Amino acid sequence: MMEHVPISHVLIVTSAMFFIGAYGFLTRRNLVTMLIGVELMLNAVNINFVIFDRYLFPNQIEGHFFALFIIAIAAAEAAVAIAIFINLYRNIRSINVEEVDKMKY
Amino acid sequence: MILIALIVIPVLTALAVMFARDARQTKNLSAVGMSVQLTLSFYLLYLFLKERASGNTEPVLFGKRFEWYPGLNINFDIGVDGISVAMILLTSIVIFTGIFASWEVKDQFKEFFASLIILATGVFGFFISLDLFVMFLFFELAVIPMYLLIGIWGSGKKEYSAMKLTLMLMAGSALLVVGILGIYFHSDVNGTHSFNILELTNQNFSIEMQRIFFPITFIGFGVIGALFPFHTWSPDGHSSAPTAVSMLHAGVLMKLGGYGCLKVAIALMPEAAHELSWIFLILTSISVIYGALGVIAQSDLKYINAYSSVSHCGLVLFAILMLNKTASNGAVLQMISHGLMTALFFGLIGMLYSRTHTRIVHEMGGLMKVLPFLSVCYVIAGLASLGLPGLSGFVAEMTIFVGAFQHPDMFHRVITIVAISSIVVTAVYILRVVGSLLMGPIKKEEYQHLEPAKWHEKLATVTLIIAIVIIGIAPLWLSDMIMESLGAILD
Amino acid sequence: MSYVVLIIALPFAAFLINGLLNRKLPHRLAGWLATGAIGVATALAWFTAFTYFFQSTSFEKIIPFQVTWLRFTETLQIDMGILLDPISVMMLVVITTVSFMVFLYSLGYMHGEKGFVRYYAFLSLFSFSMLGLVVATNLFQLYMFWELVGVSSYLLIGYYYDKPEAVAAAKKAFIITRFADFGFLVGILLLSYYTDTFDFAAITNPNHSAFTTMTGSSFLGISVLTWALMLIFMGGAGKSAMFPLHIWLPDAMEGPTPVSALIHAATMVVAGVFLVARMFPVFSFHAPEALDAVAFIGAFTLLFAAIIACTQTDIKRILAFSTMSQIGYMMLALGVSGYGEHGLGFTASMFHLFTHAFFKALLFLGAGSIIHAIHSNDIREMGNLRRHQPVTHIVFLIACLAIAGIPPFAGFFSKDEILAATLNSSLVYFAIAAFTAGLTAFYMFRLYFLVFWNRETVYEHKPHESSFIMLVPMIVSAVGSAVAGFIPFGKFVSSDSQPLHIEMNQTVANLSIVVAATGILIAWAFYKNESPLPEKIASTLKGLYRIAQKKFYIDELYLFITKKIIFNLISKPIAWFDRQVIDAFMDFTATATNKVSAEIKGLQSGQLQHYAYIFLSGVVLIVLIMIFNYA
Amino acid sequence: MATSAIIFYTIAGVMIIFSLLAVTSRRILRAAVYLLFALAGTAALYFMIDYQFLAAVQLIVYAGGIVVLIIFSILLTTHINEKLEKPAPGKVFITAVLTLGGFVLTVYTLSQHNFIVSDLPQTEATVSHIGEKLLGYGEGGYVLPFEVISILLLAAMIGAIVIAKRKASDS
Repeated sequence: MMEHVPISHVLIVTSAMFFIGAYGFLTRRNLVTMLIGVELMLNAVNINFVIFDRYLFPNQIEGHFFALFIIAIAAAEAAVAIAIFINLYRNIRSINVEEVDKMKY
Repeated sequence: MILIALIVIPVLTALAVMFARDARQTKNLSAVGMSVQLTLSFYLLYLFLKERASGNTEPVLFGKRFEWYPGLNINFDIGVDGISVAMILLTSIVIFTGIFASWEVKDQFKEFFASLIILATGVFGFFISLDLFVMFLFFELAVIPMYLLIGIWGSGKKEYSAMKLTLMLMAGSALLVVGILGIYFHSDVNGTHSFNILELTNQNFSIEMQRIFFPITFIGFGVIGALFPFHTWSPDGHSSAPTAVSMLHAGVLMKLGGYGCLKVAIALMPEAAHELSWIFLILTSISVIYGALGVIAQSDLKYINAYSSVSHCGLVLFAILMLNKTASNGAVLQMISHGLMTALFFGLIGMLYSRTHTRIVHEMGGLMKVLPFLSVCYVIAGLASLGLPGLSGFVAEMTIFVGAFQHPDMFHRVITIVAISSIVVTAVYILRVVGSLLMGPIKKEEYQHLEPAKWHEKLATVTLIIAIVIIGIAPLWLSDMIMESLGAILD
Repeated sequence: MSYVVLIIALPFAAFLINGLLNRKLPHRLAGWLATGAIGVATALAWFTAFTYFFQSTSFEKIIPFQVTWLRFTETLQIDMGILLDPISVMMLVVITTVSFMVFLYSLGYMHGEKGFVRYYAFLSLFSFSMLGLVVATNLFQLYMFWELVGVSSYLLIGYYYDKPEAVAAAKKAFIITRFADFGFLVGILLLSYYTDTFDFAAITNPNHSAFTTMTGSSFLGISVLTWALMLIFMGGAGKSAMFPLHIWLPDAMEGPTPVSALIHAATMVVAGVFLVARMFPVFSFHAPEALDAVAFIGAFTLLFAAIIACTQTDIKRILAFSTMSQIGYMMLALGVSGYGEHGLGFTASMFHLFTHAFFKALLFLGAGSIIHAIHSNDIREMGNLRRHQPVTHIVFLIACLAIAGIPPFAGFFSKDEILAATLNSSLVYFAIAAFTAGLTAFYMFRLYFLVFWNRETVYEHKPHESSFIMLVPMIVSAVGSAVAGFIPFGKFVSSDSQPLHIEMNQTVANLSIVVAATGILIAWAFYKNESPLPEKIASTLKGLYRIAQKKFYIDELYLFITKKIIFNLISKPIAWFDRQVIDAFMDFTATATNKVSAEIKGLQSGQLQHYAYIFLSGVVLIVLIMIFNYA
Repeated sequence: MATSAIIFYTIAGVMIIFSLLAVTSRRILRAAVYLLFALAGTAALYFMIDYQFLAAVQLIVYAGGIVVLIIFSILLTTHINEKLEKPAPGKVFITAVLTLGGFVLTVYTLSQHNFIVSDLPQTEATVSHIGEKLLGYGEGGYVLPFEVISILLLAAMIGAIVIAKRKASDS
């Protein structure tokens, strides 16, 4: 169904998405919104795997597995991250990233 | 096989200690483990002497080789000669008594005993390894737990001392790495580089190479042997360390320096040693005199003993640098003798401190009356330290002096006389301490009722004293055993 | 003759038993055990002497026992052995006998002391070491026992360890002798470097080839051999309390009085004399300069100590200075002696050593008996004691007569030989020796009269005669002091082990008797009854008297050197240097590193987003570089 | 322009726009919802290329799981009405330059690279097929990573519970 769309266009879209995620990660100060940025980046990369599989190796389905595993890991990561946020919020009543710098020593 | 057991037993003991249920079990496990170790060391001595008696003249006995990292020709090479056997004996005696001297450690005792035993493992490994790389590995294994032991269980400005000690020893290690790698890359055994000491002994390194790497290696080992001016870690480190750690450190760890200098720096690079020995002779004789005179101005018991260790260990390096068999024999004897008596000193200081809660000499006095057992032991340690015949110190010092004086050079003989003068100073400071600490009237009312020595304290001190006396009265077997191994190194 | 080993082993066994079982042993048992051991040793020693001197015609060196103790090189090794020759056999007899007397005496004197067992342990250790010293087969064995003797002396001087003076005195004695031993050790090393052996058999053989080398090479204009022997003599001088290493001996009197009798009068302090006698052939043949030094030091100390003795008031200190003075005689005699036929001085010295051991031990035992009775050392607090202690009085008088050199007591004969020997050498030495003989008689009888005659003093407790067990050794020693002079010493002990025929020099004998009698008479006049005369003389000689009383301020000089110079000018600066220079440098390295890292630390803001910025910028930069490189 | 292309560009536009909104919106809950849309767009893309299973997973896990988690955490930590403060303009500028630079670089690199698109027929990625491969232990089987991921998830779950759990002393 994608015969008319060149692969590079898809890749440009995903890289746009990736850098938007990066932008979000860098500008936001709320940890949750930073996490949203991270999710966007992950998702962009995920699409890349699938698209490479679709365009370049259509006879194989390895791309599926990468995507699946990444989704699983993303889920795990989100769960742990959010657990940390909640704990952090409970301790310092804030999830502002700039206030979380105690670990530098 | 017995050599492997010598490393495995402490490791197992340390592991077992980590799983101990309570303080009692911890101590019992450590004591049992180290008793086995002690027995094993004596068995090793027996096997060694038997082997030698049966006419085996191999330079190294019980050798074993396990390939470890063939890419760089690193092997787990082990084996012992007379010197290592003697040092292993010393180590097992000191760690055995160290366990009993720290019988009353209260905080985090499991970790304490485990670190202590791991430290000893490093020392044992160091003495049996024949591969420079493995040797260095064990060396580090011995140095690192020291940081924790002083930093956590120490007293006084312990963080400062622990940091200082570790950093200075690490700086020495850094030099050592350079030295060892220098030796490695200049070696050529059947087309490959080698770390094996036996193989390296037959290498004829060029004099240019030796001139660079001899001083580096010597100073690298010299730092832990308290070579002037790299000795200041010793007084601070010893004074802050807990009792058993001081014992082990001054008793055994400082000896790694002398052992390394003898077996690596001098054995592998003899030409440069001959050429450059005068510089280090001056430094070491400064150590000897400086340490001894420095003691007089000190008033803290541990500082006193630490400076005296600087002086005595200076004598070890001094003797090694004389580059003849008699003096080197004396050096090894001195390592053993000083190891035993300084362990005894530190043990006793710890025991006194736990009762009087001070280490300042002039705050105490007349302890002979209230603590007769410990005081008599202290006097014996003192007499050993000032070289009384019949105790080990005399044997060691005299062998050094006679050996050093055999040197045909005028310079060497004059500097020997300078070193000999330290025996007078030693007598001065030992008697000062004995006089004001143990004799005279009792200074404080509360000292009238101090707790007499407990069984574990008695066990620790008596073991050390017996060792000191045996060496002092019948030194021939030990001296011959060492001498015969020195032939392979110095000829 | 291997039973000789027992002579040495028995006291050692006593030391071990008493030392190890210290508190578990009842006092009586411990005391009698040690005394019994030394008693058997004494019997054996006399038996040995008897067989050695009377059953063999020539006095060869015998080595009945020897083991290797430590090997330095293939040739250089320390043996532990027993060497019997005339002087060592003679010393065996002296040491065991005096020891036995003192052991016996101490049973009474030390009765009820808290550290009774310890006392006997140390005393046995001392006897063991001293015996080991005199039978040493080589120089190094001698040195080892020499050190052991020093330590047992230290332990015994410091016996009353809760008395600060005793502790200080013990320390002083040990350190000064240690300093002397430093010289001794260097001397041994120097000698062994050339001869490649420690063995007396080789070292004392004047024909040893090494000596030619040693006399040939010189250092600062003095031959190496002379240096070596002077250094060895330095050790001897330290132990024998020769000027200027004498200052420990008077202080050593802080120890229990029987200890002073044994160690600091009869045996240990003559070790230096023994040492020189041992090495005598070398001294005599190859280093006459060193022998001159011995004579000079001996003569100087002889006079010096006698002068001080006249001014002291502590009974034991007077005896201590007298000991120094008498050892000076022995050294002087050795110093002026020749070898072989001219070896009168050697024999005289040994003879004096022998007789001196008896009468000086007796003097100390007597002093002990007095001190025991009145609990004071100060002769100004004594007087008229002959009423209270008749036996002590008699034996003390005998000892005084012996030391003053009145015939037929022992001291007369030996001192007379010494005077004769000095006359052969130099008139100055003779004059000193003779003058001091008078001085000796004077100060001894000053002591005697002040203690036993003079005014009646009021005592807190009525003084009583000592117990039987203390009197027996005193009486035995008194008999010894009275008759020992009749032994024909030259027949047995001489520099070359050949019998030496000695004829009494009538003039010298007469002179010495006159001088001694004069001394006694002056003392009688001054001190028999209370008299203002001594005070008057003291005040006319004001400065001189004061200086002598203060022992010529030698102590203060030492104190100045050690306290002011060594402590303040060397040790303290070293401690300072260590802290402020070496340590500061190390600390500086550490702080510098710390500072730098603290500065760099700013980069580590802890802000997550800063890290992300840097990371992303880094990635972009690297990709840019890669693109431009590959383009 | 083919229909498929039109659909793709529409989806792409949606994804980009909602992504942008998700990172710029000052209302945090909205940001989460925009994220949901962006993720849903991704799912649509997967549908479009006939990867139904993946699309389903994307929807269930991402949209259903993660976004819901995020929304929960927002509810737990933030007030709904609270508006996030504006990021500093300087920061925005720098970040924009940096990310734009990165984007341009990526696009440049993409344009330099010639992708060889394969003509081979597409394999059916049916659920059963995927399932067999996922649990297969033969050639090309993924059972080991599968197990590893399972353990990871378990660990994450336990970790999350331990971290988020109130300490006994807190309550």
